[in-house]
Amino acid sequence: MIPEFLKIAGGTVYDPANGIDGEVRDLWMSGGKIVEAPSDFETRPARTIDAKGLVVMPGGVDMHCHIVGSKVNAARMMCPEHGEIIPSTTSTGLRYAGLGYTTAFDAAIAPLAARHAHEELVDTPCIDRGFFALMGNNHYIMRAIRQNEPDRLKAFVGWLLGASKGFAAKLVNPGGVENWKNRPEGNARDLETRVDHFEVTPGQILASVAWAADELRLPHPVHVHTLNLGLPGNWTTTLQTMKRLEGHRAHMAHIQFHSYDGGDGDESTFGSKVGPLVEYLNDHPNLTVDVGQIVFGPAIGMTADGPVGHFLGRLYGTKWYSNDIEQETGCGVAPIEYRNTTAVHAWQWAIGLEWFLLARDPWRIAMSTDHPNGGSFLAYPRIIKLLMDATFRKDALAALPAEVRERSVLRDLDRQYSLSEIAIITRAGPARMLGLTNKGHLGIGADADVTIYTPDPDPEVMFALPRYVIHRGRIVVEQGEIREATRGRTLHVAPDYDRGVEPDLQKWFESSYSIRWRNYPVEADTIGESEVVP
Amino acid sequence: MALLLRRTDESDLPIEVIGVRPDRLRGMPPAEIGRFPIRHGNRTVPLAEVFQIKGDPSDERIDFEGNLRNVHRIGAQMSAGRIVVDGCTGWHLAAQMSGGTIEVSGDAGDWVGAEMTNGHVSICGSVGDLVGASYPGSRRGMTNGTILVGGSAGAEIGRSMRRGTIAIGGACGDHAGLGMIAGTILVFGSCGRYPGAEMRRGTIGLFGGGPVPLLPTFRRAGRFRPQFLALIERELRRTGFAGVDWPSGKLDLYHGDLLSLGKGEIWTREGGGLA
Amino acid sequence: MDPSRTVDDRRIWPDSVCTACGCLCDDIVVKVKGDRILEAQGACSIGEGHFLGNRRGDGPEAWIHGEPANFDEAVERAAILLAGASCPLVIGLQECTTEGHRAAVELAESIGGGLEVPGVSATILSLQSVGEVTCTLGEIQNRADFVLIWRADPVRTHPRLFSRHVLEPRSDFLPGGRNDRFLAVVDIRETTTLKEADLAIPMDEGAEVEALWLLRALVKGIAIEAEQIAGVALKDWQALVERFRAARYGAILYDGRSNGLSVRGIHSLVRELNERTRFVVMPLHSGGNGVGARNVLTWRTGLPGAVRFVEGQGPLSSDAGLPSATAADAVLVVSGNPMVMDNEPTTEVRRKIPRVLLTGNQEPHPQAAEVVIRTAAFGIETSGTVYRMDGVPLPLRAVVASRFPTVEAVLRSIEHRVRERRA
Amino acid sequence: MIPIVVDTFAEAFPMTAARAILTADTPAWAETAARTMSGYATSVIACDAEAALERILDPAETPDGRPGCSVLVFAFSRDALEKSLTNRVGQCVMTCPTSACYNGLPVAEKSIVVGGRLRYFGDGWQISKWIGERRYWRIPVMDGEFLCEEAFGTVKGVAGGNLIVMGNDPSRTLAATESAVQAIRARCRDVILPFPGGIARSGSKVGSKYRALRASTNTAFAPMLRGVVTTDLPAEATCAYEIVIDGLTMEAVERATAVGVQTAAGQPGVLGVTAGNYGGNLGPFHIRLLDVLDRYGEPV
Repeated sequence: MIPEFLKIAGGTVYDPANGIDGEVRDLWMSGGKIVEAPSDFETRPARTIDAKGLVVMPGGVDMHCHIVGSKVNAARMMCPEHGEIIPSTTSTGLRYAGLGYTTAFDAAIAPLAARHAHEELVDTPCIDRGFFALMGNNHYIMRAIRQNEPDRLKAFVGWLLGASKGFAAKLVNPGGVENWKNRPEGNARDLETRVDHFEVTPGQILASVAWAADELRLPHPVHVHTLNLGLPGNWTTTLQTMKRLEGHRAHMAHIQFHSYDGGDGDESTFGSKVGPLVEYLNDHPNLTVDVGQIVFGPAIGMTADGPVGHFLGRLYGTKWYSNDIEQETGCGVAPIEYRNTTAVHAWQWAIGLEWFLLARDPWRIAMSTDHPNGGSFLAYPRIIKLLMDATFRKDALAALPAEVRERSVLRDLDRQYSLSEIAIITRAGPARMLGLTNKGHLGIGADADVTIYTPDPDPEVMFALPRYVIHRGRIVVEQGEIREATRGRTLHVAPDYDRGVEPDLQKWFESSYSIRWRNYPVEADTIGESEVVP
Repeated sequence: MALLLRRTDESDLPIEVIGVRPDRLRGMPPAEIGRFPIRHGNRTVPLAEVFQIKGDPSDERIDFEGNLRNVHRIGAQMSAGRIVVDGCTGWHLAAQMSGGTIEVSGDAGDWVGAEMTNGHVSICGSVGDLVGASYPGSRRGMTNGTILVGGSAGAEIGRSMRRGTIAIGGACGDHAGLGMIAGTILVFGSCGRYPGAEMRRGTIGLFGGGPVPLLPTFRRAGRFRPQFLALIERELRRTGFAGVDWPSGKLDLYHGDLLSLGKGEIWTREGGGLA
Repeated sequence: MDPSRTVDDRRIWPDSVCTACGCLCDDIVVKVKGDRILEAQGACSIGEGHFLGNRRGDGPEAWIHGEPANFDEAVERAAILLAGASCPLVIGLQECTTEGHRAAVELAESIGGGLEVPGVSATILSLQSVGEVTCTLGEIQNRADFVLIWRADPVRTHPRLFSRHVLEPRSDFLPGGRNDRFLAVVDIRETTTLKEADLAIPMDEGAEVEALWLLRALVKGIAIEAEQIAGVALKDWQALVERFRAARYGAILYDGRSNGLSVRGIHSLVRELNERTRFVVMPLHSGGNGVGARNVLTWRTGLPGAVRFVEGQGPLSSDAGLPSATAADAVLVVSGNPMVMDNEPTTEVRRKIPRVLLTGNQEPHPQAAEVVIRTAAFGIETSGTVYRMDGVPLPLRAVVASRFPTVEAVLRSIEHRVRERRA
Repeated sequence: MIPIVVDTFAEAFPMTAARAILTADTPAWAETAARTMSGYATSVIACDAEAALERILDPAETPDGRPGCSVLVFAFSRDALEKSLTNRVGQCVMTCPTSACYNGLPVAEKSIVVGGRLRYFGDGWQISKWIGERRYWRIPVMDGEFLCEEAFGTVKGVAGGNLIVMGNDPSRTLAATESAVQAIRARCRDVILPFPGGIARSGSKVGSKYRALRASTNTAFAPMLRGVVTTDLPAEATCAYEIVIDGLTMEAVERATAVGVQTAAGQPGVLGVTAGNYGGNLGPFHIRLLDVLDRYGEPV
């Protein structure tokens, strides 16, 4: 059978992974992949998209969002009034496609509920997707650390990712959530806090799982949501965490929420400590971050960090959902309204932008709103405009409370992102951080995920309404209209691990969990079309 | 001249007249009004398919006639003008309305004036549940305006209401004023269980006489004759709420719900007291 | 994955899921010979009834107006009824797997209908107003040193709940098992569960809400001037609150069918208790897969409980929507609706609205609906995902084959015919 | 002898005015509230406002159906009026047993906040009520609650309308002036006469030899200074009394002036009725006595 080709002709291509910065080129695709132009000049593509004057980029990659699984669904049930921020799986897929995104990863799934997450992923159209499996408060991991059995721990991480069909190891408030489950106001305040019952520390969990992820050669390193999220003065914990991860690859999630100055109880001391943290990041290529930018308006706090959920529900006096998940993690959900008149919220907004503008290497900082924690991913075009247009940004800053306006370094930052840099932080960079060699670029053999934009003086307009969005070689969106709701693929890992660990594991499992060991792993037929990422 | 919409068929399928409001239709040519899309069951149909249309809404008035029991969302989101209904309406009458006047000669279904922000609604007959209430998940019910009901009302009237007045000439169901933030609810008939549960502020007047089933988290303050009720009485009479027996003597005052701020008040007729 | 093995002429299914009650015990060893279940090892009496109850695969696969019909005729008839309706309603869905729920959503969309999972509305309303502090059963199993059963009788309705999860298990946290736990029971009558309680509080019927409000007040330190509430002396309630306070990880379990203000009261109480200690709450749901139905409906439409599809619009909420049941002009009942007796003929009143019934009941009444289509018996003849009452998803595996199709297959066939008719 | 109405004019000023409706359980307490509230409010020369009881109200006329009074209050600006009214209502009405206080003018854009300021006395226990388009504050007090309207409408009123009754017999002149006061109070709405009993005997002129004083005694009408200063008194006059009129509108002041002049002029012992002015340089409103008699006086 002669392959069918789709050709994008004469577009201005931004493909930073391949060193292409705004060159006019043709792209050929076939069988869902980017291919060489056929050598046979007779070959005509089945369809040609005339992209003259248009901007061509790889499909967007969201490396940190919350779009599926038990806590997202609990949020949908709890907050029907916020359906816009936490849409159905169908809407989520269509909206990502509508923004030119073709890949997204849910950042926090409890392996016990992995089956649920996968069922939702299957029902999320138009994007390839996967999730990170929560491990920071896993009892078996803490046991292995206490017993000083790194190989057992490594094997467990491998088993857990394989059984849950997850993509990466995620740590959320390691040790802190376990303490919170175990006693009122329990938490971990620093890396040396003792975890009840287990005699380990958050620092040990961080280092051990980072080590195991590296040892298992996972495509994406340990994905860290460290202690004290959202609390004044938490920057010291963040810096300690980064230092503790020295020698390992690691990704620091939603770094904005972890970069705060200030002390207990005194709101006037709240402020930015991006400076020392970004300096550390700039000097340490083993680390990457995503920002977790907030946008003013309604949001939903949604986290495996149980105590943070409690904190938010109390702070804003809203409804609060919490779910403790046996042996594994916690979970908290509470609605939030970010107001540009509230000093702390204004600081959070400024701190996110400080990160974008002070980070030297765009390849190591990714766009995210930690959807829906900082706001909806639908805000990305607005954030792009804030990065590309210093005047727009300064006007927005001018509307904030004086203490932020005057104290944030934002007022002195004139940097404006180029289109190429935007392409890096929204697709090429996250794909590279995730270890997805087929995503985030347009080289031969890459997945044919392409977004074509109509240039506009207003970047928000340009990025909010792509001219075409192509997912695995199929046209999904054409000028804002859905053409085809493609079925995406679930991306997961299947690491090799020492199966000798299983008897001990099974014994522990059967005595601790409320379900049977045999019923825990997610079978291949549950997860729809899928792809193992090596 | 008013726009007259007369329904002639008797089908029970739900009809939703979203957008059929004086402020929206004013100035629209008659043909366009006839084509105005409304929901009939699971289809969208032109207004003229369901209603006979006469007159025009140039004076910002719409009259409804005929079998309207399954016509829902009359006057929803309306911001100005007047709607007069001769008969009984379906659900969501005046929901989220922000201004204007709605008068109904018969009954209305659930969600009358839900989350309304202003305006005046008066219904001669009885109404269903959730008058002036918040929709599921939402923090606030009605935030202003007046809802007057001549007959009785169902459960959870004024749920999470933030401001405004609801007056019920007859009885009301359970949980009146559930989670009320502020505002005024007056009931002149008997009252269901647990009025004022989790109310923060606001006033509930239960003037049906007889015992009132209060929660243990309400505390009695004593017997008083407050002036503000005289003001409300005068205002309600001015707006046509008549035929009820206003209490003339002293009233018993209870504070609660102590579980949530406790600044709410329940007034009962002298000797009403706890059930 | 097929974990079964064959011994002699018997097939043995280990770790099978029992859908008879909300516990969804997943450790049942089912022994099968041919299409007959011989034994359900580990199952409680309810579970045994579920696995070993009469299964009769004989008789017609469908009926139309009480007359036997074949599957295709019945599907055709159902499609005509539903596609021709202006306001069709799909209801039930408690006895099918995720795949069935997905098919139901898609069918509802294609016919422009409403979709409703009955029951539990009070739990959802409470969630939507105050939230919920909950956990998976394993947390109670491992950590709960205090358990309050509020107006429920799990010893009867969820027979293995105490032994597997709530009361008896030993764990690293509670090495003494039952001895490390305190069980309080509040109910309005002498129940089997009440007899096991370390602290039993029998209260007046119909006074639950007063009692809950009182408890919340006591937990918050608000003085209450009353000698007794709900027929129980104040000091007895205070004793219960002392137990709350002493708990490290407390759990309150209540009947998932409860309604009214008491659900909100229980959930609020638990939230308030978290200001001083750790507490969780869990509704005890009944069997089947209602939890799954609600989950799927929510993720597919963004709305829990009830939705409605109208042409040219996305799913609309009908939790606050329209009086659906009375407004419908055709109803598709997917098996497992407790409101519908599928072994009885429809009453005159109900017959006014034409109904299609999909049922796994082994002896449905041929006149239970205008069209009755038999499906594979849920939990025994069907595979897929089911959700436990705490939201934990479990794999259901068919242990015997059925000559009837699954709910999902029937729904997809109907949808297919609807689309053909439209085209 | 026919008394002379001097062909002169009263010179009046614009002032911002508000009307408070005070109610109580009994007419006596309502009047007590009104009189206390309008104490020390004769002239803005040295008071924060000019205020007086306008009228006793029938229960049918009051918002809550109780006995009541209306009080008009005048000050030079809305800010000054707001401050004065808030202080007066707070100190003299809220304290008065059984009282309540309502706004007696339409609330337009130009309104002042009274209840909305006094509410803080409630220490967090105050309750707001919107009734119709108006907002009220319920402030807990020791006999129940003090109900006070949030906002009071204001108008640009006219103050300083006046007439001066001159005579040769002090007691008869005073009696004549009193009857003028009674006539105005009985027949005129929208005006107050803020001086004691409606009458000022220490009329004033602008300025003083002492720099600190803005006004000083009206030497032209002080009979005992006859011969030392230029006098405006008729030759036989031995005393003069002034009625000062503040009103919500120019017309109300003019009518009251006409009623006052006509009534006084007809009394025995009155030699003449005149009015105080400052040469027309100070106030923008000139109320010419003969002119208002023409327009509003009753046919003789």
